[in-house]
Amino acid sequence: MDLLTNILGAIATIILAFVVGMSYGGIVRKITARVHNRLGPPWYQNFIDAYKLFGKTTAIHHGWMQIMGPAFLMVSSVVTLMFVPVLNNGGWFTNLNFKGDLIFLLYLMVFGPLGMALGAGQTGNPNSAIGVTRGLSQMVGFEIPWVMALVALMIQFNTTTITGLMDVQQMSGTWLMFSSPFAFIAAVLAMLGMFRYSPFDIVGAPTELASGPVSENGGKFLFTMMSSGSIFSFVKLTLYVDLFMGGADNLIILLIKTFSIYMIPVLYGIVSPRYRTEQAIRFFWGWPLFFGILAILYAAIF
Amino acid sequence: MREKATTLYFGPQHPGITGNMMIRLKVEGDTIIKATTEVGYLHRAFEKLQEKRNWLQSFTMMCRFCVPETDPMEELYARAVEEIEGREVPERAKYIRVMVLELARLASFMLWYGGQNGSLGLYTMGQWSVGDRNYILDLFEELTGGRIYHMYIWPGGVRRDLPKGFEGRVLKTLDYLEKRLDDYDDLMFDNAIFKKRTQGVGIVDKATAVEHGVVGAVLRGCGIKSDIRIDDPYEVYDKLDFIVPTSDGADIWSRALVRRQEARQSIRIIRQVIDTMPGGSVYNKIPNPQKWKLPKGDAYVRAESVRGEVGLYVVSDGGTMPRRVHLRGAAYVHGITLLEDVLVGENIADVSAIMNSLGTCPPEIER
Amino acid sequence: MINDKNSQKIVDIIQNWARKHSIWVLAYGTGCGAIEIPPTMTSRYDAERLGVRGAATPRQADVLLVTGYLTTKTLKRVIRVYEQMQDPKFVIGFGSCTINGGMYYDSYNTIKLLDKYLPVDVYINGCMPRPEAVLAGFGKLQEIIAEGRANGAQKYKDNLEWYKANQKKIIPSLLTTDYNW
Amino acid sequence: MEIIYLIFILFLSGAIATFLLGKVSKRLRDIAFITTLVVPSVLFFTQINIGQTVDFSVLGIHLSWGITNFSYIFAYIVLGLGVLAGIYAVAAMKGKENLGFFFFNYILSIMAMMGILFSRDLISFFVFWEIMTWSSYLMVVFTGKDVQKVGIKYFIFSAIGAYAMLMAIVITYSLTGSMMISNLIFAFPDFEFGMQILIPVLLLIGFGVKSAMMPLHVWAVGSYSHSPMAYTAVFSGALSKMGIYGMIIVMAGLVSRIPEGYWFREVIAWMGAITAVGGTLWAVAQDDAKKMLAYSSVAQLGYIIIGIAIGTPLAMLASLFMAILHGMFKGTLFMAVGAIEKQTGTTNFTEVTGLIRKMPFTFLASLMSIIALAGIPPLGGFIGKWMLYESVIGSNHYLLIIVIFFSSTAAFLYCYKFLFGFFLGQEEKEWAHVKEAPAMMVVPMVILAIGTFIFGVFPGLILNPIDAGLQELGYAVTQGRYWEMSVLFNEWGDTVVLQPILYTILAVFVFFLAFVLTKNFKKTRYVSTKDISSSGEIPKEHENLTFSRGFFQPFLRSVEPLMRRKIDPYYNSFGRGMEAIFDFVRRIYTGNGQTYALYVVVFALLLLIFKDRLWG
Amino acid sequence: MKDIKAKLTEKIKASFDTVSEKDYNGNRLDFHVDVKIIPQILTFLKVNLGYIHLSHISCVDWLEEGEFEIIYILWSPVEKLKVFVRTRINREKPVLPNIDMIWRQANTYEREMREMFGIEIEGLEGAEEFLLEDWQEMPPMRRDFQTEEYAEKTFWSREGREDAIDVREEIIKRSREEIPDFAKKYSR
Repeated sequence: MDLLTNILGAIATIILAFVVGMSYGGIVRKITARVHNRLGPPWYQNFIDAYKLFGKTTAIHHGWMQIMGPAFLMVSSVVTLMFVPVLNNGGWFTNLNFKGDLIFLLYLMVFGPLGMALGAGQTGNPNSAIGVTRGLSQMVGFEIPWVMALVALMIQFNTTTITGLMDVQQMSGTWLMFSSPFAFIAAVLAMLGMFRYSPFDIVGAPTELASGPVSENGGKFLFTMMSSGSIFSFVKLTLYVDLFMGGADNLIILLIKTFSIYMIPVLYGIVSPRYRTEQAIRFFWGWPLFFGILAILYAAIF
Repeated sequence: MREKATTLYFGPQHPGITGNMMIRLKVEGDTIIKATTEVGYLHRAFEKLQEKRNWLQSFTMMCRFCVPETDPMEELYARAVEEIEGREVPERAKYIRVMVLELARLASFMLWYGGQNGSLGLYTMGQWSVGDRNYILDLFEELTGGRIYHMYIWPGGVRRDLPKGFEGRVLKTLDYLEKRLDDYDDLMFDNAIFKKRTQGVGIVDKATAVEHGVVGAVLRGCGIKSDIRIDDPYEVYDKLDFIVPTSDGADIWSRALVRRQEARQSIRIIRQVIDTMPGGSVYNKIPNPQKWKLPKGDAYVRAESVRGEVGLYVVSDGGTMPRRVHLRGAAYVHGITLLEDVLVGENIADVSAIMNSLGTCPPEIER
Repeated sequence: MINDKNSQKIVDIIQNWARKHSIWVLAYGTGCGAIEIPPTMTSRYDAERLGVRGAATPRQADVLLVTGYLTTKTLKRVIRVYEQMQDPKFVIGFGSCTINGGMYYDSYNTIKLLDKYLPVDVYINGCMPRPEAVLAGFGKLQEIIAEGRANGAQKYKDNLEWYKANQKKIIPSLLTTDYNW
Repeated sequence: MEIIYLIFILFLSGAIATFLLGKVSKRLRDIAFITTLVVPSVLFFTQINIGQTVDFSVLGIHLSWGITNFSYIFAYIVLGLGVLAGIYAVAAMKGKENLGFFFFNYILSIMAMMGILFSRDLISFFVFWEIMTWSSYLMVVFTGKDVQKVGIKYFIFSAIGAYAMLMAIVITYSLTGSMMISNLIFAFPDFEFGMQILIPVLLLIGFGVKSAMMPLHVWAVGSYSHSPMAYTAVFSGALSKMGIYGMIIVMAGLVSRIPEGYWFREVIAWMGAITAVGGTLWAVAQDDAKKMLAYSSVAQLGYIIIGIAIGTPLAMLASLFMAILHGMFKGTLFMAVGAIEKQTGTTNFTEVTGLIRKMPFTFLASLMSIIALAGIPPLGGFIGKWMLYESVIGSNHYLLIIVIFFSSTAAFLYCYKFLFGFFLGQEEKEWAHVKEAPAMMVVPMVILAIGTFIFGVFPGLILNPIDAGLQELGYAVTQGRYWEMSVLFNEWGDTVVLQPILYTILAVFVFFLAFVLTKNFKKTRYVSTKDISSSGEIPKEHENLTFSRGFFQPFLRSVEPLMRRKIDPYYNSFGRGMEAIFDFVRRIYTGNGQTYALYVVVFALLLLIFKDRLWG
Repeated sequence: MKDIKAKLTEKIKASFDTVSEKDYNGNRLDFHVDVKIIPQILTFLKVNLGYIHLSHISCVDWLEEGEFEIIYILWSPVEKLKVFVRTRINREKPVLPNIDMIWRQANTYEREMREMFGIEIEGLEGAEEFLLEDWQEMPPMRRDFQTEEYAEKTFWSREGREDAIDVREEIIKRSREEIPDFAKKYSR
């Protein structure tokens, strides 16, 4: 592949992730509204919101770290996207994903939140700082079962790359969610925390912290966060599909699979109140951890 | 010198605050070590204005004291004036008053369902219950012409008789709401996370309750059976059959349990009222409001609202205007000293839930 | 690149369209009108289908909804919150009491004319305005945003001294913030 | 004359000269100090060849000095950090009393560490080890605060380690009749089983003390936080690596050669894991930056120990890489804390806040070091961590990896706390006067921080020497370079790796920069951190808007069961029984440097007599 | 009910001298007492007689008589009786004893009384400002404070209210005139 194709492919991937992530956000708002007995906004509402935020003046900032915070987040989402295989056979959406490595991805995914946390810290709002501490604490919580699930997969199939795991699924024809069910359960439970829907929306809980880390960010900052958040959720969903649901051969299948897995945290969130921080952490160190250990035992024995 | 603990401003512009007030929280970690309420953001000087209005004009201010539940205030004012003047109220008017009061209670419970769960992040509940509350407000609209401010219960009875077929529509709404209340139970009380979040949080035990003069569901939530409708019965409550629920947990959860049953008791009371409502006129005509003078005297009347006991002290100096109208809301004791004391040692995450559970209503505090 | 007036106009039209369909209301219940906001946002009236949505802090919000009477104590906070909001921002006066004082015309603690202190784009009258009226108010705001006439913030910026003098008259302790954007 | 002698003579004479010149002129002293550090370093890197040894005998004992590929790796840490921290120290310690003594000790420590690396025989190894211990001990008590508690702790543990090591040396000598390390390694598999266990255990106690392995870590926190920060950078960055150096020799040279070594290694690996988790959790709980970094050092050394204990070539590679990187970023962080302490007078997170606009370069260096510490790509820490994971998975330590991952995720918490506590948050009035630290302090920090970045993007730069060192240690060459056992390198090939990440990150940053520089954005201006959306209220003057107390309270509440056990009380109750010994120790200790110098000499003499009496 | 009232009056009279009572229909009983014994009589009622619930504290300004009347309303859940304890204090220099150690919530009432009537409460804790902020005038709830005058003086009022011809037209017309010159270009 020559450089131009590479760059074009990368840009196409980013646009795809952005569009899909934003649309999913809108559809989630619609679904939530229907559960609420409402009509809800149109599915493209998030695009309008994003464009409006982009058009807003950003008259003030509290220091350069606040400007760099969203940049870190954007960098993290885009770079992570580059390393996640979007489709099974690649093509335009290959990017760097032939080099994708799971542990590498795990750490890359932390880069953005940490930068975001720094940006939120610079604003000097105590609510932001409390939100960040909550977010980081919760992250320690859900990373454990999530990593256990991944380690179980790595052990079971003796590879640490995403492409390796995808190949395993293609060859055997069985999705990993069936061939290593405990890992899947642990990963899905961890995913609840990763997507930060209720009951794990403790970071920016409006009734507690007045939206927490983003409370000082409006306009373009918020736009950047919103769009990189959308890209990030696409990345996470694609990762789940790649790891547990056999990847996707074309975009339609990808959309169906990602959407169906996205509905788990969304639907669980609609009917759940919010956890307190330590309750959330303890939740992840309860059943998810148990399933994680089961998964590792399962992988080690079989 | 800088203070050591971090200051968090909980309000006035905050999604978690009920109404417009402020709690200045001093926190270390996510534990509150000191809470200071600051009120006055809604001080409209009603009591001053009422001294400048005649007896009927004053009445229009009453409903604006506390917006979630406006009818108890109107009823209180009407009853106080009647007590000073010695005016008789027709029997049918009393029944209609009770019906309106209980409907208002029910509407307020709906709002509480939304607020309590919204503060804990379960927004679906709020969407459902506030949406269903509209059906009660529709009834009010038909009866009085207004959704929020009714100005229906006035001295000497009620403003007009029930429209034709109104009872049937009330019963139909009640049937619907009863069904919905079961749905709410499924969503709220069967929810493990809701239980985890509310049990053992915001404790008001018996000793604290007596020390602070706690009233209403908060008092019943700590195991003391107390209800103005039973203890100091007014209108026709002594002729009705209903239960005063209590619970022993003294936390948010047990208060929620109490309110859950109270909402059902309200439905029961309305049904009884409709069954036993006598006929007859609904008001005794009052004189020309401009010249309407009350004899010298004073009256203190109390009623049970969703938040608890509401009292109204009215003084007449024999003129066309009240000498003094002084409202004592339940939130007046719950929202300031009790809240400050209860919040100490609690988690930041629970401030909003505790406020909702104590029934803090700033407009009632500040008047 | 895009400097000539016509293309700027097109950009403006698109941006105004986006602004019109995405109205984030600051969660600040300044008065008793706040009681009709939950019904407006919930199932029967559902303002979210028009793009109306709550925002937790002033930095994110577009619309300051002054729900009802403003006491002088609240006015001070409202001014601070308004100045912390980012352009373009709009103010909706809600209820009779923001228009002319309503039934509090002789109260010593509430202001009577909101537009003396803050630039109001849309007034919604009534005591209390029904949710339908609130929706109509949002509709009116959308209309004037689309036409580009919702220039309250610009008005405030241009006549800052006049507004500040009015505010100072009733709030002696008003801090002179460095509001100049 | 051999260059090796010259280096030591230069160090020694330079130390004395610095000490003496300090009484004449301060400037001369500083120049002498830096010269003493720089000249031998230059000599070392230019003149010394690997494999070059000198043999001589003192008092009839045969000694051998020489550098190997393996010890060369550690020389990078010792001399690189030593020189940079030395430059930093000159500025940081300006105006302190008794500076000549400080510089003397500093040079002595560096010399002792070099000596350890040069030693091919156990006697000189032990002597240099003792010099290192004593000089660092004098640094711990240098400030004179809390000396009774902290100093004694360090003294006791060092003494325990030293005696354990001495015993091992004596046993070795009695078994092999030789003091050479190579002889010990050669003869070890033929020892009887009891000795095969005893010697490594004794040696590991000695080295474990220095590398702060659980449960021998108790001294570390107090000592790290009590010595002057300029020295702590070396203390934690380089000196603790001497324990690692010894451990690698023990684990690779001795333990891995016997069949029972497998269990031995498991135990050590779990001890390392406990060290990592415990250190991390305690670091999260600290409010004082020095203590936090000290606990963090303990935790990081835990990772390194795990790598050594697992003992596969890749794990060794990871450990050594992490050892070097840890020296760099932890050195930087300690220096940054020192800079903050110098400028503000305190290192408490609850007091200092909002320095980012006042000390931007310190912040930048800290930020990069923290990213490296947290192990986030593209900075260096990631490579090490990631190789460690690969090796842990590869060697089937499934539960171990969870523990490691937990502690490395929990490390994000204190990483953020460090940055937020000092640099972010409200800019308070009381720190309005603070200025950036002097250039001599900032430059070493920035150099080290950039170094972590370079090694993160081009890890081959140090992986190659490490590779050579490992091959010398007995890991036979199988397929070129060891790091190619790891997937990432395997597929990405050459020394210049991880570049795609760098390019992508740069591309996105550039894109974002263009976005930031759009017309609308340029008008953005700075407002003070008091102008925040504090719910519409105007904060009062005395009200504290910085969130710093109980920073991770909910997290700590949920890990409370893990932290309930602290090892200090056990030692304390043990110590109470040993009151008499402590009294004796206190009597020896008078707080005066000369007494200690005397004591060292007496100790060395005793050692020789001891040796002659027993085996002479 | 009559028995309960008689018993209560007897007990109170036995302990305090300067007390006069007034009976009402229903469950209400008034005691007129001197201001000095307020804390004692309230404590007595709460501790000895079971009037544990302080329902209300109110203050009435009798401007013509130059006195404030303070009314404490207690309630006994056992005897189901409302007891009014009334006292009068001088309007010129009003001083009232503090009772918030008896009932915690009395603190709120007393803070409001202090601010709204200017009554000094002995040893009361809590911030001076309760409902008002930056208040410069006399305490607003006093009868001689003229709220309408103050409002006219301080706040603008909308023109076009006094005649009812065509209010809407009139408001629009007059508000146009009223807008300052520089703001004309924004009017619509």
